[in-house]
Amino acid sequence: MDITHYSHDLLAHLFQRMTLVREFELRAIEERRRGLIPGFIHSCVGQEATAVAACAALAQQDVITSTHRGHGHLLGKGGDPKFMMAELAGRSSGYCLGRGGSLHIADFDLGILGANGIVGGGFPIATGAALAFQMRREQRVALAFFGDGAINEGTFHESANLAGLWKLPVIFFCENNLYGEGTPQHKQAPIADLARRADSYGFPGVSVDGNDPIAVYEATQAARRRALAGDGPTLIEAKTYRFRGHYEGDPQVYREPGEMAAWRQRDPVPAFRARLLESGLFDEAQLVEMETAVQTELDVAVAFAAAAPLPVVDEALQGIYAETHEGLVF
Amino acid sequence: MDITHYSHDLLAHLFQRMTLVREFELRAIEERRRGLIPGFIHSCVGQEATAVAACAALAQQDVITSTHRGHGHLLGKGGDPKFMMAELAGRSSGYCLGRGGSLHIADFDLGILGANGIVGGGFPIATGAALAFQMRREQRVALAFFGDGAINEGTFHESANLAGLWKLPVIFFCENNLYGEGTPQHKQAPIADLARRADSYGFPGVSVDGNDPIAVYEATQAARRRALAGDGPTLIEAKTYRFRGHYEGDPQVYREPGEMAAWRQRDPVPAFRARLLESGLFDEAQLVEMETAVQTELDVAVAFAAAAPLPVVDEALQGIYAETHEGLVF
Amino acid sequence: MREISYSEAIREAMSEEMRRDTAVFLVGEDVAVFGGVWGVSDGMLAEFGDERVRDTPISEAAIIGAGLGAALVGMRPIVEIMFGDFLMCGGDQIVNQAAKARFMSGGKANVPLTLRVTSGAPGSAAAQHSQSPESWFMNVPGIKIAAPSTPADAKGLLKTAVRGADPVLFFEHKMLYGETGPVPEDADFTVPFGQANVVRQGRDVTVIAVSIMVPKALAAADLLAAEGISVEVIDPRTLVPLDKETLIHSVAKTSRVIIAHEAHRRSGPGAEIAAMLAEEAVEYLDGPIIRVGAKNVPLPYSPVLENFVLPGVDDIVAAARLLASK
Amino acid sequence: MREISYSEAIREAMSEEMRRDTAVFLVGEDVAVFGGVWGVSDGMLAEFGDERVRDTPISEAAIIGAGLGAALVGMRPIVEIMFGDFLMCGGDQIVNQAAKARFMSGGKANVPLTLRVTSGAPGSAAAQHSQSPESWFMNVPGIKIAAPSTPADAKGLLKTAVRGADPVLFFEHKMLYGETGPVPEDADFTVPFGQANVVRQGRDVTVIAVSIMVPKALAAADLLAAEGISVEVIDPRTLVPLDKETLIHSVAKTSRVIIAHEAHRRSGPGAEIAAMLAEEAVEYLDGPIIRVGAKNVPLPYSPVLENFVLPGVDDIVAAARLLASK
Ligand SMILES: Cc1ncc(C[n+]2csc(CCOP(=O)(O)OP(=O)(O)O)c2C)c(N)n1
Ligand SMILES: Cc1ncc(C[n+]2csc(CCOP(=O)(O)OP(=O)(O)O)c2C)c(N)n1
Ligand SMILES: [Mg+2]
Ligand SMILES: [Mg+2]
Repeated sequence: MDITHYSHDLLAHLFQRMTLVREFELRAIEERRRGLIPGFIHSCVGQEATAVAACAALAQQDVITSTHRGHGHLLGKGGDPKFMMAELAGRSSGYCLGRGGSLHIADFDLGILGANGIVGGGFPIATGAALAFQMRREQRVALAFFGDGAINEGTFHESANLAGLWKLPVIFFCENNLYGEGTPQHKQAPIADLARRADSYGFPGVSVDGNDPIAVYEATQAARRRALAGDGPTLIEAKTYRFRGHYEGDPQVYREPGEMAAWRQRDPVPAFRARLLESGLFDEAQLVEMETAVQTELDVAVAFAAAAPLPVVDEALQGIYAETHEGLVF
Repeated sequence: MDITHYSHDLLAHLFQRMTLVREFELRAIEERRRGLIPGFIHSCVGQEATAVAACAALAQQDVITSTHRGHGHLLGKGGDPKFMMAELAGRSSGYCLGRGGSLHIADFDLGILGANGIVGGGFPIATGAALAFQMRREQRVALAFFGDGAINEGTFHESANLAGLWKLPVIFFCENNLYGEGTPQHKQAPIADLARRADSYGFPGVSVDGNDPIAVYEATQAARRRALAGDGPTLIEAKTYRFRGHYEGDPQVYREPGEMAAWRQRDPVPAFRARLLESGLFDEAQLVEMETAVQTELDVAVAFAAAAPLPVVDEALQGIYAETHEGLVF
Repeated sequence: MREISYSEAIREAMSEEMRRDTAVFLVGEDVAVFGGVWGVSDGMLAEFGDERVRDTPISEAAIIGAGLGAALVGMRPIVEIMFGDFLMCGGDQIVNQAAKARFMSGGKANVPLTLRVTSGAPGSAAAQHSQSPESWFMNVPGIKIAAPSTPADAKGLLKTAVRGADPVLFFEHKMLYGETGPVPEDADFTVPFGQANVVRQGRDVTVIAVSIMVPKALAAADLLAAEGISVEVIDPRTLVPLDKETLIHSVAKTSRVIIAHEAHRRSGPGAEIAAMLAEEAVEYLDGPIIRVGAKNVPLPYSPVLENFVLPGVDDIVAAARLLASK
Repeated sequence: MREISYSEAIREAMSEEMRRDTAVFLVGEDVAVFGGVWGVSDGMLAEFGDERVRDTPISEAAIIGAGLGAALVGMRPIVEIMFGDFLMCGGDQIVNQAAKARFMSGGKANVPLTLRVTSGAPGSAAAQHSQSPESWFMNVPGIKIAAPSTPADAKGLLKTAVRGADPVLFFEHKMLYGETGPVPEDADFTVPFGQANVVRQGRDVTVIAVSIMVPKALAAADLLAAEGISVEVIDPRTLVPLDKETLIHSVAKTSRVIIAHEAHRRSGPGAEIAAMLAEEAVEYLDGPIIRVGAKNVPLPYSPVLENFVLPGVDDIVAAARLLASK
């Protein structure tokens, strides 16, 4: 696709956010190694195009449900790296006041209904949000991110059926990175093109190159238009690859030889950078400026997280119920 | 299909068992009205061809999982009306010693792994039985009966995926009777031909006329051959109709006008009877003889049930665990 | 006060809340055209239309989770689960999603989600259609659990659930649907969570009774009164939160406690109540805490067996006699 | 005796049983190539091949139910559920299918199905990966529940589970996997269900400790001994069946009881144990039954909060001091 058709702003946004996601992940990994971050990290290095471009095709008022591998989704939807980093560090200034950590970051103002530690946990939630939008005649869609592993959970089937039946404004966005933990996709499902599964629910399924942000953007935009027109859901399968372990520390015994190297050739961040340069729409100085700004933003984020207060123990007993009662939490 | 290709024995078996199922249901309804049977009955009147012909295509060593509407499946797989009727009457001589009732009849010797009160509950069980057969290199298949409503449960998806992936010798047999309780099929799923869903799991799906026992038999036999050849599952969708309420007592407010009358024209039992006569393979006297024998068998079954002892209360505390321990059941 | 049935009281609560707030809607298997297999939502489709009274496919996880998703963006869904026995088909959406959404998000998520769930044995419905699953989710922080025993409580507690912002498991006993009782007509009548009801005052034995065991405890109290044993009957009404104070207060007075529920004895709601009393009221106790509940076996089909397994008035009477004789 | 880890003991039990009986096989998410995310089945693929050590799609209901189906036709599946938190994704297959199959069929079904499930907080894994769900299924008749605290018990109880014919939920605490201890090499060494282990004898206070709380109770007992408080530590080992006799016997001796588990306090396994004691051993009690457990809030991510919510040695010590001071 000829990228000169796209606005400068959009392209800059995609590049800036993809860079931010990549660098956020590398920083988080580093800060985990250094002890700032106590919990597990499932990094999305390699999957920046899917996360950022899918969100770029959404409007502010749209909502997403995310996964255990959610940092890209959150940043794509406008998440602030400061509050994310603080959350990963378990601080009171984090998105969830340190209660949720990486697996549970949510920001309802940004339409982020939550990362999720349960594979397949987000399908019904996105479907329900879309139902609310439809009932209230709002011009909003819900997008559920999920992986090639998650599509085999029963919740996918039940939710896709419900959404197809009621023509809900929902987009099922599958990041097919060829693995679910250590198990390759072909050992999880008997078909390779997961987009085929949409047919069971009477709505379209498309497979796109998940390392091409423009392809992802186009597909998501089309799905959004369809949803808003009242035509119902779309299943988008974006083929991509994760460059790091399932979690940081994963020995990755399961990779096919040569596979990683081949995908490295198609690393979405440098590939998109090269394309921007080639197009003549951006010059090296502009890109470097954006990259530098990202680094600065992340310096700030890490400093913010490190300086942020740790929660005090009583906070553990708060925010469980809207209306509380004696004896409920002890 | 020209039925003269089929053996006399097979045709007689189909007619005899279809008649038995029909008459068993009518007797059970009658005996419930008269107070012999305490629990609910979900009758399969109208669905005799699916139940009987699918089972006729199986071998003795094959297994089935059944549903809440299971009397036909059980009789089809060789269930004895005496023990069934006694079970419905809650007697100690019933299949489950009166502990299970209609919803839970099982006979492991006959390969009946159980009716099921949970819609979709049987999918994983049939899949697991098929896994065992595959691992042990046995020439056996597992067949899961289910309805058009059940196909929307997550367990269908998870089980079909697993079975397709591992090429398990399982047959997913959908009795599409156009309703799940009071909700029509088109309000439960956005597609009418449920057989399409097999494509998601890389195995074939076929739709057949569920009121034609020969069509059902052929499709099931083909699926069984496929399974035994190691080629994996088949989804069979048999279109049929139930002539009575979801349960006895259901006011059936939800039926489309004229629908019942149209399906009555295609009542599987008289239709097959007529076909047998037309074919010249059976004469009226032979059929009447079989019908009379069925009535006699049911007279015996009802008498057996009525005369069978009620359980004694201590039996409620038995048969819960293989190895029991003090205090486990009190 | 006019008398209506438990089932009518629930329908009234739903209808009033739906009239009052367009965010409230009802969704579940066969709730619309069929009016609910228990008839609870009969007629609501006609009044509210098929957008707000919605029949669904048979997909419990999607239905519960869709309720949650809608709640997270400002709706107030009422989800009906036809039989409590089916809760585990969508269990994860309750345990890991609805119950935890607020806490995990740092207190930001609002979860005004009401799950109306039937419980109890309707008679020869066997092991998968007769359970009383009130305690299955009591170990999971973040969800509230109500189990009304009268039409008035059913109406008042349901309104509290629907108006609140926490996920609620609202258990309706199938054999109570037809029971009638006085119910206020005031559209703002609510019953707060966490307030037990002292249904009958007594001196000698406290019976803490859940759901259908409340009328059974009252029947037992009548019989026992004739023997000179004075029984106090308390209905906790909500199990989470639990009104410890009222329970402890009663035990301080009577020194003898029976906890009665239809759920199986082992790890039923009575386990928590008994443990709480053994921790916080042990000094008042003058004898064992007796739990009356279903025996720890799956519910049998045959009425002979089922009656033996289920707890009854006689079990409460026997337990009270035993306590009083000590 | 040679010492091996809890994790090795489990692997040894599985491997020995698989060598002994071709009906035994292991199935679960990432159990084969990955060796289990907890490394428990590391190396088993190489020995047994990919038919008997099977990686699966992420489909908990199908995996559990397939285990059941295979068991019903004579296999002895061991199903691994990576995190106990995910049990509710396949909850119905446990509650309504596996647990009830034998009873509903009139005692005819054999259900030799072992579900190996991890429990407990591994540290900053947050609310959906840290739960201790031992009590979630205790109300459901038909299933047995084990929760070993030592390598030897892990091996012996797992073998009992695999050789038995009842469905078993076998809870393995993540933070115990690395703990070592003596384990018999005898391939026929088993530990029976329903037999508690008196881990340490004492006079003043009984601590009934579940799973990881056993080592914590022992640590507390050491500290308390220095203060002159003699603590008896009992590990029930199986929660269903529960060895009431040993527990009651101890309480008769000490008159003071603490029940410690990592599960949330409300309706955790301790609720049932306390209720049982309040019913069957109340006459021996000389003070409240104190439950030590996680507070009733979802497990927080931040270590500060998590440590506050989880029960520790200090909580047992404080409870014992309180009891001893009365
Ligand atoms: C219900 C459930 N089952 C299993 C897991 C463990 N688990 C976490 S991530 C993961 C793999 C998910 O694969 P996929 O959906 O492809 O996402 P990816 O990790 O590749 O982004 C698994 C099995 C879980 N968190 N939840
Ligand atoms: C998990 C679960 N959800 C709901 C029900 C209630 N229920 C029983 S039968 C039924 C309809 C099933 O429809 P279908 O699968 O088409 O079978 P049919 O009754 O038409 O034979 C429903 C909703 C149930 N038993 N189990
Ligand atoms: Mg993946
Ligand atoms: Mg149907």
